[in-house]
Formats: sequence, C-alpha cells, structure tokens
Amino acid sequence: MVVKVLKQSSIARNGVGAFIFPCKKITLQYCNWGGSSQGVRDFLTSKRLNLIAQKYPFIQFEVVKKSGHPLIRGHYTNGKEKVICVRNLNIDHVENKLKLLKDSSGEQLRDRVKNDYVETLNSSVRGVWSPMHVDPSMRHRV
Amino acid sequence: MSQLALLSSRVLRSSRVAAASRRATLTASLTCTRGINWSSVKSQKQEILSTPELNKYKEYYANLQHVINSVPNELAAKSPSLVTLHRRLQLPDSFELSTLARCLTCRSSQLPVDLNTLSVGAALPTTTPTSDFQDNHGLNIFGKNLLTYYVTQQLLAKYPRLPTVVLNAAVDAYISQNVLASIGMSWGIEVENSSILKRYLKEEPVQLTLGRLRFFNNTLGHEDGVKLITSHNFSKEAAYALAVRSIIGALWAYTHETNPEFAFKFIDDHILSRKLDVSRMFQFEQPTRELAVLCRREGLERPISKLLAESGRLSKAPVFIVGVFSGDEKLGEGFGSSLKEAKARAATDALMKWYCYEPVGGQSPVVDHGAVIV
Amino acid sequence: MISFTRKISISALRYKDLSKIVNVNGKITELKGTPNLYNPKSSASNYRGVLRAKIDPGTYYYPSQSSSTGSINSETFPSAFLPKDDPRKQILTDLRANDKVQSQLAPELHNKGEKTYHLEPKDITEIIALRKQDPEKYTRKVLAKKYGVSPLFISLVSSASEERKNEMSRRLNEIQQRWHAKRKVAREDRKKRKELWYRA
Amino acid sequence: MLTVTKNYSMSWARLAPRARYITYLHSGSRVRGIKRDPAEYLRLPSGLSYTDLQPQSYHDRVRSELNLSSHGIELSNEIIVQCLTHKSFAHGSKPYNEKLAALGAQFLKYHASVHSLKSQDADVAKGNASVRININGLNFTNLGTQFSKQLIAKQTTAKFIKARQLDSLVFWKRRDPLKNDVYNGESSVLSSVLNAIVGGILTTNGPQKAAAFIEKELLNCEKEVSLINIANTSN
Repeated sequence: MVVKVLKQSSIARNGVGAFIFPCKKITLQYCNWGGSSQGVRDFLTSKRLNLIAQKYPFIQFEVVKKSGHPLIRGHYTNGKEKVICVRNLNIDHVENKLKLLKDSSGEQLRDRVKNDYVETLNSSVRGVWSPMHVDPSMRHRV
Repeated sequence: MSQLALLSSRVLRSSRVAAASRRATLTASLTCTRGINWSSVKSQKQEILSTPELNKYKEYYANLQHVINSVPNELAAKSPSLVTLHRRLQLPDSFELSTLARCLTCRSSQLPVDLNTLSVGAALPTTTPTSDFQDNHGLNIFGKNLLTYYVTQQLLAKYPRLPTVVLNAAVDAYISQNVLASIGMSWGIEVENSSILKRYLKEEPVQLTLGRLRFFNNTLGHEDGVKLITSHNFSKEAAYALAVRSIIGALWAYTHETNPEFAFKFIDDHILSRKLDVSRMFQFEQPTRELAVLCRREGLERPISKLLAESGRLSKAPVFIVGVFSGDEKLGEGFGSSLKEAKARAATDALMKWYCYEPVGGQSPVVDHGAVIV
Repeated sequence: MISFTRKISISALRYKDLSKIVNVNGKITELKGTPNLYNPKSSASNYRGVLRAKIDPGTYYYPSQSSSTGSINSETFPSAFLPKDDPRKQILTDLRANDKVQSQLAPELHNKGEKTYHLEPKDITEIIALRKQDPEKYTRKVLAKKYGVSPLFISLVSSASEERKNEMSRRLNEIQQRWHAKRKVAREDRKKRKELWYRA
Repeated sequence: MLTVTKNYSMSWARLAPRARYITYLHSGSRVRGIKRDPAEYLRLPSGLSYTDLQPQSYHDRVRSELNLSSHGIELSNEIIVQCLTHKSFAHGSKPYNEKLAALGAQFLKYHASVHSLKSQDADVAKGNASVRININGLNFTNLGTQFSKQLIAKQTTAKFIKARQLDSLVFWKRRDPLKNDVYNGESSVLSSVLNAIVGGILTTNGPQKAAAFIEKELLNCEKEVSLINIANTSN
C-alpha cells in the first residue's frame, strides 16, 4: 500500500523558456506567364524577399514556378498549412500577405465569445470561492 | 491521352531501372510496385543491367549514399531545411551543420538483414544505408543519459519529497518517447517521405535530404495501408525522439568545454519549461493509514480528523468540511458529501502537502527520508 | 499570501516610491472580506462597489475565501511539514494562528485513542483457533469485542478458512445476482467516484 | 512453534476506563499482527544495531574507505547511514536510500558515458578508427558497447562495495536468509548503496565535487579498487 501513479504528459508552452518561431516555411508559387502573377513576379525580382529572408533566417523560403494563379503557402511547426491566393495583387499587397502568414501561429482562427478571453493551464491561485471559508464575521445570514 | 501514356511509360521504365539498379548495388530490398509487371522485369534483368538511365540513377544513388555517410559542411550549408533548423533552435555556430545532419540519421535507416530480402522487403526506400559511425546511435545514448540525469536532478531539487514512482512518472512526463517526438515536431523537423526514386525523377539535389529525418520508412506501407511490424522500433515517434536526444547530446559535446551550462540551459528552455502538475499524478490507496505512519515517523502527534463545518446533514446534498489535525496544527482539509469522503480527502490533502513540498532558495538541500510504507 | 487589492495596485501607479505604501515593519492588517463601497453583504456582487471601495493604500493580508484542498501553494502548508531551516516556517506559524482555535473547538469525528498493543502471542493463537473452530459464532466483530481490539486487527492476525471465504463469496454473489441492472451500474459508479477521493 | 521471550515495556496506556493494558512488544519469531520490539528489528543478523552506531567504527570507516575527506567532501552522519540503509530494512520506517540511489545512478551513468566518450581505447578494439568521425574530439561510437555497459552494471558496483569492505555495514533485510545471495538480490542492494552515496554527495556537496569523486575515485584506473578495474577483470 503505497502511492500509485497516474500517468501524465507535460504540456508544451512555447515562449516560456525557449521560443520556436511557429512559421517554418513559406512557399511562393507563381506563373511566369499569367497576368495575375504580375505582383508576385515584381516581388520576386525586387530585393524585398532577400531582405525578409535575411531578417528571418529560421524561415525556409521556397519559390515554385507553376501555371495558374499565384499562391503563398505558410507551413507551421504544428503541422498545419495556411494558403493565401494572391492573384492580381500588387507588390505591396503580396508582401503584406506574406508577412501575415509569417506572423501567424498556424492555429485555426476562431471567434472569442464573451467570457472566453482567458486561456490558461494553471489552476487558480486563490481557489474557488466557498461560502464555508468566508470569515465568520462577514458571513451572510438569511 | 498520349501524354498520359508517355508519362506512365517513363515511370515504368525508370522504376524498372531502379529495381534493377538496387539489386545490382545490393543495398536495399524491393518488392514490385503497382504498374510494373514484375515478372517481365525479372526476366529482363540480365539485359537491363547497364543502360544510360540506370547508370545515371546508380550515380545519383552512390552520390546520395556518399553524402549521407560523410556530410561535407559546404554541401550541408546548401540544405535550406538544415540551416533553418539550426537557426530556429539557436544552436551555437560551433555546432556544425554536418553534425546536425548526423543527428537526423537514425540507425533504423539501415535495414536488418531479414528485411533485406525481396519477399519480406520494404519497397522504394527513402534513404540509403549508413555506416555505423555516421548515425545518431551514440549521440542518442548520450543524450538520453544526459536528459534523464538532468531532469531527475531538477525535479528532485524542486520536489525533494516525491515518492520514487511519482518521480519516475514525472521524469517520463518530460522525456518519454511521445513527448520528445512532439518536441521534435514543434522544432519543425521534417520527415523524409519521398523515395529515392521519386527524388531522382524530380532531379532533386541530394543535399535537400540532409535536413530531413531519415529513418526506416516503408513507402509501400504508406501507399497500401500495409504496415510492417517488427521487434525493432521503427515508428515515426521513435525516430523523432532519437533526433531530439541526439541534438541535445551533440550540443553538450560542442559546448561542454567553453560553456558547460549551455546544454543544461537548453534542456531547461525546451523541456523543463513545459507544464506539469505533479499533484495530479498521485493516487493514494489508504491515505489515513499512510498519514498516521508518516506522523509517527516524523515525530508529529497522531493525526485526528475534526469536523470544521457542515451544511444540510439531513438533506439530499450535504456538505462537510473536515480538517485533519496533528496537535494544534491543521495538516490538511477536505470536503465531501459524507463524513467518510471528507475525512479521506483531508488525509489525501495532507499527504499531498507533504509530498509536494517545494524548498526555497537559501535553504540547505532537503534529503528526503523516502516515501511512507504502510 | 500578501495581495494588493485592485484599488491599491491602481493607486500605486501614482506613487513612484513603493516603500511609501509598503510598510514592512508594521503589522499587516487583515482584510476579512472584499472591500465594498456599498453594503458588503447585500451588494457583495456589485463590482462597481468593489472598484470604488474606500480603502487606504497599503499592504493587507487578504486570505483567500476558498478551500485549500488539493492546493500545493506554500501558504496552505502546515509549518510542521517544513524543514527546520525553511524561512517560511515562522511566517506560516503566524498566519495560521486560527488553527489552534479550530483544533480546540471542532468536534472529533471518531477518536479511537492511542493503540495499546496489549495482546500476546497466546491470545493470537486463541483467536486463530476460535475463528477456525466456529466461524459462524466467532465472527470478526465478536472476537474484536471479546479481546478489546478492532475488527481490522482481527483480520490482520487471522484469516478465515478457505471454505468460509468461498461460502461468503457465494452468498454475496447470490445477492448481487438479484441486483437490478441500474443498481449494478450505480455501484460501479460509486466505486469510480470513491477513487476520486484519493486524488488531488 | 512460538518460542516467546516475554518483554514488558514500561509504557502504560489508560484508554478504557475499566481495564489497564500493558504494551507488549514481541521478540523472537514473527507472529502475525503483533508489534515487534524495535531493539530486535533494528539489528542486523551480524549483531550491528541501528540504534547505537559508533561514529569511529561506522561513519568514519565509511568516510575513510571512500576517501571522502581527500576529495573535500563532507557527509553528515545521518546521510551516511541513510545511504547505507536499504528500503527493506525495518519495513522502511527508517530513512532509506531509494531516491538518492535513483539520482546517483543517473549521475553515475552520465559521467560513465562522458568517460567512455573521452577514452580512445575502444578504437583499437574495433579496428577501424579511420572511418570514425569525432565530434569536438569526442568519440560517440564508444557508447553502447559491452564495456561501457559493464562499467556501471549492478554486478560491478556491488563488487566495488564488497571490495571496499562496506557490505557488512549495509542495513537491509534478506528475503530468505537461508537462500543464496542471488535469490536475496544482494547485488542490487549493494549497488544501490554506491549509487546512493553518489546521490548523497551530489545533493549535499554539489555536482562539481560529485563529478570529481566519480572521476578520481570510481573511474580511476590507477586505484586498485575502481569500477574500471573491476569491469576489466569481469570481462
């Protein structure tokens, strides 16, 4: 008769301790001929991608030439992917979409309903209020 | 239509070539893939041993094997996923890329002899056999020793009184295979999923594979839903865990002379920073007896349960609050809808407060007397 | 252990020098309940009253109004469990002065008193023999009363014969066979609930 | 069956108002459910008593056998006794070494693997040192070999404790005193003692001193009784 154990797994908390940037790879897919890829082509020929790649050396950038509308695809460390179609967008908008994907955590976005703002793994520090533990002098009497 | 036919004939031709070449180089095993008439390949194998296509594939394969077996740093620097992984983990510059590539080579990528036969075999391997001196076997062993020691030591420093079973389970909760595998995935390590043949057909540069996790990976199984079960642990989780342990082992090797604390800090940041609530790991059997033995052992007064508050004793939903006292001090408190429950919870609570004690700084190290044996 | 109420943390922004409001040497006053501008009882849940409560800036002891069961926060620890050189030992003793009052006033659930260890080997052999000789008559309860010990002690020193055990389990089985399906489920659930008593 | 020597202790308990009970502490062969005399179960069959240990003949002997003072290590008497007490002794009612041993075993394993990494002996055995690639001068292919496993195996550490003549000081209870040592698990008890000493040094004196102790005392081939020499002879 000693203590038995309930198996548990520790839960990851990215940013407590080390922070691993969630976006690991960005694929830019464009077409060399189509007009909808003009903005991406401008983006690729400018210096902007180089600057971004230098600033974020932990993100792998891949450029794919494929016919069809241009896409930007973000790959995340949680195994998910996010795709944005950038057809007919100009160079600035393409860059903004790329930055949007870069800054995303890879989690699916969802609406927060009221009182759903706090998400925590920790239990309450002060516990759950209990009428039995209120100071007797302050107890409410009916 | 004609295009499709052309394509399939090219695949057929190349597959046949690949099959023959692999047999010729005696490296990995193969069974027929769909779309190939195996018997025809078999009957023709004498003639097709040397075609220009085969020679090219042979060259590609030999080059790949050579690159994996002795990773040149210049080539490794051209592998984007390897370089980004290095930067993502913020490894020191002294940590060579070739070593990082070695950490991703599992010994399971070298198939045992019994799997190397055509009848059992794995089709279209994703990686070449490696030499024993260029895989992560030794790094993994060292990384495991390092991790187990450091995690145990840190847990004991934080909770010096954890019972051994709980301590072991807590260490497991940090560095079990599944947890390490999920850490590996969150580091963004990718698995080498496509076969050498496919990569050859795509004309993929050989160094790209260096940044991916290479382990025994049955392509046939992937496509057919057929799974190979052996006594060896070839799972994806096992391979990820091997890689994570090896990276930590190699990190220690590069930094132990210049900055001995670096590897430990790395473990702190990536592994011990994870959330674990040890108090959720206890399941007591007879807490009241255990608490009585504990008090006797520690020279405290006999624990006595006292009723602190109650409400609705005769109602459908009574509540009792019971405290367990040793002398004038309350050791623990429990609630419940019966006196028995409240008493049991109070004793459980007291034991929890004993076992989960955390010392603070400036205190001499606590050497625990061991868990209570009833 | 020591918490700033909301009012204080806001007003503390105005005080650049925290030492003006945190009096380390003086006695820390205790807040018995949440301060409220309105009637603390009838308007307890009115948050405006809580936000605008009139309270002097300073440090207060404001114990949480919750059960400490399962908590491993250090302020819920008994000081008897701390090693001698733990700096929190004295603080905890001071904080938990109320324990003494509770201990003296609260009724005991059941106090069986100190153990006596008064049986000798010959008594034990007697118990074993009696239990073997006539298990129907000399049950655990009867023997416990006869020797002035608990039924648990009787089962510690002696065990029932195989036939007796089989007979009893047969009878129990028979009774359980007659249970309705709902009762069976309820008993299973009770077992599971009971396991939860012994966890945090 | 019962050969009882009566032993009435002086403590009286007055709980039931009508009866006065005398506490009876049993000695001799075990009787189910009866409390035994501590003086008896706290004594080893060899006659060594847990309650009156002489510092000169016990604690100082442990210190000198392990050369603790030459490594600048200070262990209190209580920790030395705890390190040499196995869980089986006195039904775990005295401080025992289980957790110190668990920690010490991990630390020893870690340092033994560091030792293997730095040693170049295994190269010659494998015969193909040219293929080997070092990482920062460390040889990771040495790990997982028979010798590196043997270095910290139960048998080796148990032999170390025996060779340093500490086995007679260990408090433990045999499963069956009539059967042999393998049945009683002597080697795992003795190896837990060495592990616990390492663990005790690690907790109280810090990792540097514990590492130095392992390097200079346990894994030092110049010492006559060291794990390396024991592992070499048993191969």
